[in-house]
Amino acid sequence: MGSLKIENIKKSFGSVDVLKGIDLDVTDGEFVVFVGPSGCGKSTLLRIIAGLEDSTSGKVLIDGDNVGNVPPAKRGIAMVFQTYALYPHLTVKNNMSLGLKQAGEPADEIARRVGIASSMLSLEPYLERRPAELSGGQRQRVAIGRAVVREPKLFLFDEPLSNLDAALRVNTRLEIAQLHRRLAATMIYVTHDQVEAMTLADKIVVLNNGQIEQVGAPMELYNSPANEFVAGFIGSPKMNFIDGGRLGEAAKTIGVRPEHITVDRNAGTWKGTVIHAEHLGADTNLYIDTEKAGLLTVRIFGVYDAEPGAAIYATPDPARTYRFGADGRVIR
Amino acid sequence: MGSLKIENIKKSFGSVDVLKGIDLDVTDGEFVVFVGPSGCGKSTLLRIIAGLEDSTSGKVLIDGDNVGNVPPAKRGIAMVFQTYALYPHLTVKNNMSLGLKQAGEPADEIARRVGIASSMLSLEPYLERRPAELSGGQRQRVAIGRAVVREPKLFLFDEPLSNLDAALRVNTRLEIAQLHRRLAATMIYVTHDQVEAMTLADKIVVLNNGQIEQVGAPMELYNSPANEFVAGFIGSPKMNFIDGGRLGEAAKTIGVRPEHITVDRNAGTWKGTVIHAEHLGADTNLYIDTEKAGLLTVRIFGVYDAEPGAAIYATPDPARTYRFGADGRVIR
Amino acid sequence: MSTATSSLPRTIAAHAVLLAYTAIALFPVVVIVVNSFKSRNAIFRSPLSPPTTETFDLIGYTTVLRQGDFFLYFQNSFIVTVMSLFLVLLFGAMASFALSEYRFRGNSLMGLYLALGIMIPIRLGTVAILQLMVASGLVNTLTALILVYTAQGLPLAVFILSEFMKQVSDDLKNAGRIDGLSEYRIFFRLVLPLVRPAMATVAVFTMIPIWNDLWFPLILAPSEATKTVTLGAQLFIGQYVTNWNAVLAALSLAILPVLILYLIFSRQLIRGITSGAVK
Amino acid sequence: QDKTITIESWRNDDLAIWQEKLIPAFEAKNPGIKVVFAPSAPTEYNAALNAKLDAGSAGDLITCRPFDASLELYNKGHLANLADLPGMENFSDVAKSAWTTDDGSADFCVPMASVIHGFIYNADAFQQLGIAVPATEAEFFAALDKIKADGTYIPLAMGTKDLWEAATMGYQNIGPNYWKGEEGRLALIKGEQKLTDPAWVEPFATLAKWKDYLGDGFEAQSYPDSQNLFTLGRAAIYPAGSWEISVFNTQAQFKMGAFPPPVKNAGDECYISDHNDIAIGLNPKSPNADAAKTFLSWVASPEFATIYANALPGFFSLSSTPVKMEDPLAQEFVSWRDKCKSTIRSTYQILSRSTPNLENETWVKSANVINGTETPEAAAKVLQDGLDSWYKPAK
Amino acid sequence: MAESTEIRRPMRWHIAVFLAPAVLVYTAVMIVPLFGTLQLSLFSAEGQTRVFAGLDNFRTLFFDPRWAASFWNALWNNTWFFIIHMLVQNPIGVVLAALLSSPRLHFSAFYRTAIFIPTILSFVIVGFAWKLILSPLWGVAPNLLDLVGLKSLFTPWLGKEEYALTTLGLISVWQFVGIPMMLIYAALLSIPDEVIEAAECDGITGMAQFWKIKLPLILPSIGIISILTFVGNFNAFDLIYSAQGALAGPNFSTDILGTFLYRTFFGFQLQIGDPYMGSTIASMMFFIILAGVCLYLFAVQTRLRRYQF
Ligand SMILES: Nc1ncnc2c1ncn2[C@@H]1O[C@H](COP(=O)(O)OP(=O)(O)OP(=O)(O)O)[C@@H](O)[C@H]1O
Ligand SMILES: Nc1ncnc2c1ncn2[C@@H]1O[C@H](COP(=O)(O)OP(=O)(O)OP(=O)(O)O)[C@@H](O)[C@H]1O
Ligand SMILES: [Mg+2]
Ligand SMILES: [Mg+2]
Repeated sequence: MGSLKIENIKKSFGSVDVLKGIDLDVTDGEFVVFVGPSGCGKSTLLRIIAGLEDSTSGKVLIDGDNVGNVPPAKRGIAMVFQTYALYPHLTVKNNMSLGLKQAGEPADEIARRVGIASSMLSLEPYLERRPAELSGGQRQRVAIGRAVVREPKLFLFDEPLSNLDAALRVNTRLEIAQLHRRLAATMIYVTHDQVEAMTLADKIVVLNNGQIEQVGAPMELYNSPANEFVAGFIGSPKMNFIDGGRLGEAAKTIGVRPEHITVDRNAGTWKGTVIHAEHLGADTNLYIDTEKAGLLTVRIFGVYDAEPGAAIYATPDPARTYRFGADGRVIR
Repeated sequence: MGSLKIENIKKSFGSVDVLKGIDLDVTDGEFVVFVGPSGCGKSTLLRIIAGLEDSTSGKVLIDGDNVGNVPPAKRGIAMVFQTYALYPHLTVKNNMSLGLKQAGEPADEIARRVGIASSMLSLEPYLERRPAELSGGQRQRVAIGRAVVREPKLFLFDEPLSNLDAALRVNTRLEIAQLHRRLAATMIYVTHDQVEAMTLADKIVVLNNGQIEQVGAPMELYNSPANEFVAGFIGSPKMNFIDGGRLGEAAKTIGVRPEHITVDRNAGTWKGTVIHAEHLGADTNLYIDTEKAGLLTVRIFGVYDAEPGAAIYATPDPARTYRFGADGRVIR
Repeated sequence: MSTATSSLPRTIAAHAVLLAYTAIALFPVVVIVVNSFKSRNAIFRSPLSPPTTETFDLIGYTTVLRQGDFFLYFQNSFIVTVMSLFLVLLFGAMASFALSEYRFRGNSLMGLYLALGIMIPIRLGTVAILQLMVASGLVNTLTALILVYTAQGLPLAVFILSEFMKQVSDDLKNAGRIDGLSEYRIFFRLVLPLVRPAMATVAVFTMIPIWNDLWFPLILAPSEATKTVTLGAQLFIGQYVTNWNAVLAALSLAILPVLILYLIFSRQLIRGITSGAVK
Repeated sequence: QDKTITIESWRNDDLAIWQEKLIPAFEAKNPGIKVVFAPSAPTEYNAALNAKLDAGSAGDLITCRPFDASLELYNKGHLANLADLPGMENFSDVAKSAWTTDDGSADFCVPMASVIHGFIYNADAFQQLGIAVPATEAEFFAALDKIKADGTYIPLAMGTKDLWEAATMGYQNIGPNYWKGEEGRLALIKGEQKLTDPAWVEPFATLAKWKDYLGDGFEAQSYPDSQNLFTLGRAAIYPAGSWEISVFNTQAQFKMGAFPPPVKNAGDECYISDHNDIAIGLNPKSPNADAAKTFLSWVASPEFATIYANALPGFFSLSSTPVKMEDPLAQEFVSWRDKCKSTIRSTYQILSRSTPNLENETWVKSANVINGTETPEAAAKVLQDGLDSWYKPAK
Repeated sequence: MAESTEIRRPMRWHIAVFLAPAVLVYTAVMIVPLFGTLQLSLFSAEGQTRVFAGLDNFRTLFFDPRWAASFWNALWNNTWFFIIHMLVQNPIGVVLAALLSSPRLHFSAFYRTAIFIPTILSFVIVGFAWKLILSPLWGVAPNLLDLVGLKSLFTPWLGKEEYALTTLGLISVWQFVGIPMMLIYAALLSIPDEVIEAAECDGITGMAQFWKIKLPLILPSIGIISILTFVGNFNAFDLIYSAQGALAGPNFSTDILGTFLYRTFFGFQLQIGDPYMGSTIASMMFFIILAGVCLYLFAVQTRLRRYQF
């Protein structure tokens, strides 16, 4: 109930190949997060799973059945659209309850579920408003609410929290995780937020340019990225890539994450000057121009005061450096 | 050229008071970031500044002139809409160049600016597409592009990067910062992203429920929040709030940021058990249930392995704890 | 949108243009209404002057009310118009939804087929239609009129509505599909409310020729019990003399119900229902 | 049980007369028969009637237009042969001529009335300007000149906008004096005369002279305009059909008189257009044929003739029995029957059976001639050519 | 988004359900009777019987000089009638709709209703009112012109061959301007406010906003009103009939296909209706309109871009 298998899905819009052969297995109850650069095909893949878009070739199997000819309504899914796609003429409450009414749920059950969803999303004050009278974040929450009240076996979320503030985002994230546990539903979740991806996912799928770069558990991707792309994509600020030749290494590229570099004013591996310091409060990002390794980003916990122009030494954690070959693959 | 003064702006939609008297001074060339919970009135304020919405009362002055009756087109602004509001019938290129053409810019100047903007936003491959053929993030970038090509004195950005992936977001953020320097333009920027707020802003305005809670430089807000709301809103994961009475303190509430608590398996101020550990890669969030202080979030740099249920001691940095009175104000 | 977006000179210019055109539009109507309150001599002696105590004359209205059962005629017209309108809108919207939403073999041919009706004046089919009604025993019933007007109104309705239905966001309909709505529900609950302005427009366009039609009431339902207002008013148009007082009075009265219907429908033309649906 | 018979008619104008006078008179004598008079607007009548007859939903009694329109209905079987109807003997052959087959074998409508053309004048105006009633063309134009010179009145109330006014009140009104009534008309049918002959062109030439005496902008003056112009007292002479009498009686507030079309020279034989106009026939599909026939016999009776002619002064009975009329103007018109020779409109019988339709063409051409956009000769030639294109008189 | 997604499913009964009521009523009450009539164009009468005549009727229509002259005259007049509507009615309608749709315009409902009222009127009233106004006798038009010192411009327009058709065209424009106005107004309403707001910020205001933003977005509706105008005009009849009579005077100068057809089909005065030639003309009208509609449906409509909001 809720397992999903995707076999060699391809999709072109005219001459543009958007998906170039995607294979994926999602077991029942799994939480899968899709990440990837803007325009890599995440939404398209979601829409194909939902049955809103025909794939050019390939199969989608839900619970082992090829759903090629099953209309979206019969696939047992709920979806949060990136564009929200709220019903503009219905109130927030009706936006959420329309699907349930259609399914013939009893009125009190509808009221109960809408109540839960709207309190989970802090939407209570707005239940009688129409979408046009809501703020961006409120609309997004309605879109989420409309999906969650249905309690299906398969959820498709397309960047559901992008317009929410940090506090709400953390809350909603937790609620979604809880929902996942409670319903034991399978969830496919697209996000650009590293924290969401890392905290929610059982499995992260990194997409790039219509192809899957790597699939794995969050820390697996962080710790052992398969290639330069994944290494750079997971983690923010992104990994420093240093020309291998410059460091006298055999590998084409050497990668070190900003958090795996330590700095010292007096001694260290690479000497450089501070270019810019970004103070984020809890941590500080230092941009350092080193003689040997070029421009580096270093992430420091806490507040670190550094004047631009000051001399500084940066030392990478040797246990945490990655080596990439000419083809971008990691060399172990 | 580009200074902005807002005097006691109020706005109601029917019986709903959305803005309850906003006063703000923005000097020429400043970069001001608006943050606040979803639905607090950020977009509304932006729209009032742009002249798209009438305020119920109050004045907006641009360069010292009351612009109450000046149409948006004459206010010398550019705006990125939260909903993008692209022209559906125009290609990406024409979406960006229409305003310039209207202003009578010479063709080569238009081409130059569109070229710069589209390379800055990695939009080159899509210049001839229409909005309907773009992904969510691509649309958002077009919306940014349309604003930046105009090079006005006052930019209004409404969550411009919310749908971009981390890498692109960092890039675009840097480009916007550069643009700000190059044009010496005033920028008003709404975001939910703490990193953006902290790195871009000269001044952050924290809005809540239609009112300004605090205005200040980023680190000022981080280090000396005026009240509980600001303290909780700035920083993620948010500050731990502990009932003062429980700790035997005079203050109503005691606040400690997750990054200002250290943990140790053997000794420390508060004893507790690990409830859940979130591994984000570069850091780890620990959720600890302490006997004395209740549920705490602790942020640890790097990877920290902790089994749920394990006993642990948490120690707050006494120099970094905040005391709040019954009215929520900070007690110094 | 804000007041600042409407500049004063432009607003004045807009009002000037609209007022000027309103004057042009209303002048002949005023002439008619004013004259319907005047005696025949006064109408032709000075058609422009308002009725004075001397020329004020309700003869037109009294003639109308005396001759024939005009209240019944009004009721008939009203029933026929509203029922036909309802059917045209319902069937027309359903057909246009099918044409604009689904791609199926013969889609555009079906579109063309449904448009054929606007290319030939339906009056040419009178004899066959009348035979059909005689055969089915519908002569001198309002049903006959309703059927004919429904058929007559459909092509235009389909033509206009399918264009507007193409504008309804696919994401929205898809959201409905994912919500488990059947195609019928999507049509009734989502699409219909969103094309309300177009429905109102079609309603108005459809209603006018029905209300004003003289031919089919004359042919299909001329009996006293089924007469419509327009047909009733024809009574005053004679071979050599036309009782202009009565014609003007009857037709001035006949404007009112259509005007009311128009006002009802035009309430559907309200800005901004659709915005905010999608990002 | 009562039988209800329905009359189809184009005479909206007569509704009151039927409801108030004719039907009660009939029903009083024939209990058990109810009559409904169901007129439609004259412009729609032919088309609507044909459709209803074709589909079988028409009324029991059909009001008959003269000549071919009804003949066509008879040929299609939509009118019954009434030759044997009791009462038909009350009509002369001339009276029945408009509703008889070409070979005279069948009569399919009971004649009701004819109309006579002439001129109605504002007697007050004539008196005021000292004008005597004209008898010759010269006098007629002299009178017109005098009225025009005076300027108080528009000399002639006629417009060309509605076309038929020009043809019917103009050409057919004054024409018989030129083509000598029936003589010319029959010669035309036989092919012995042509429309391009002087007798047929001259009336056009005379009409062309009317132009100067018409009101300003007569090109856009419609028939009701003309009526109003005259009855409001703004015009002196009105080229009329006798049907105007009843209207003018109620509308005009001055004394009126009438004179027949002036002759060319004093003492010439005069001709008037005394045109069979309206009759009534039986729908053979009528389920109440007996009741309908009873009614038709009554229509053929002198009783009907008297009521009808008096209720509608200007519609003159076609019955052989003389009818006594009250209206002085109507008496004046009908008195011309004794002085002058009667004829019917030249274009009605046979000559308008096909396309181009001579009657309709005559409307257009008469208007053109008066408007001055076409010469009388050219107009006549077009008419004759049109006729030649389909009409081959049996020589 | 611009194109509807195709979702293939085994048997989509709902399509049939959606189409059935309309197709049934329309076919039974409209198409069958109409085509029953149109096929008469292939027959002619011989005495009281109907005989198959092939294309003879069309031959008559085109090669008999009288029929051909009438036909071409009507066709040309009709074309001119259509041109007037395209050049006057539709632009005015669009301008009015554009003005009315500007947000915050006061009294816009009043204007909209007032301007639409003529469209509600029956032809009888319209004919009467304008004949009265333009009448040289009763002085409305001359007096009005006199007020502005232009009395010398007055002529009996409806009675002059050279002006009558144009005058009627303008009367028809007056009557029907409400239709393009309403349609365009409805189309303008569906443009999201935000797009317009973006244009305001971009400095695209007033006329430029109309040309560059609104017009492209309502182009499909403009297409619709053009084709509706075409269809409506080539089917027009009532106004001419009620103002000028079936003979479309003066001298057939206002004769359009509709009046020509009615006169022929139903007959007029002494002219007896000729269903055979009548349906021949109707067939020609049908072909002309069909050609126009096909051109629109298959060449124009498919090329117009539609945007979903
Ligand atoms: N037309 C309206 N009618 C009633 N309330 C409205 C209307 N438009 C906005 N609001 C309310 O005004 C408040 C402020 O809206 P605004 O869009 O400014 O929020 P915001 O701060 O931009 O939020 P977000 O971060 O979610 O975009 C919201 O609570 C919203 O519900
Ligand atoms: N109708 C279309 N025609 C052509 N190209 C299209 C069309 N729709 C989408 N694309 C392209 O397909 C690619 C994938 O789009 P998709 O919406 O799946 O991206 P995404 O991964 O969701 O991106 P984002 O994170 O920005 O939302 C994009 O490059 C987009 O430009
Ligand atoms: Mg996407
Ligand atoms: Mg907002």
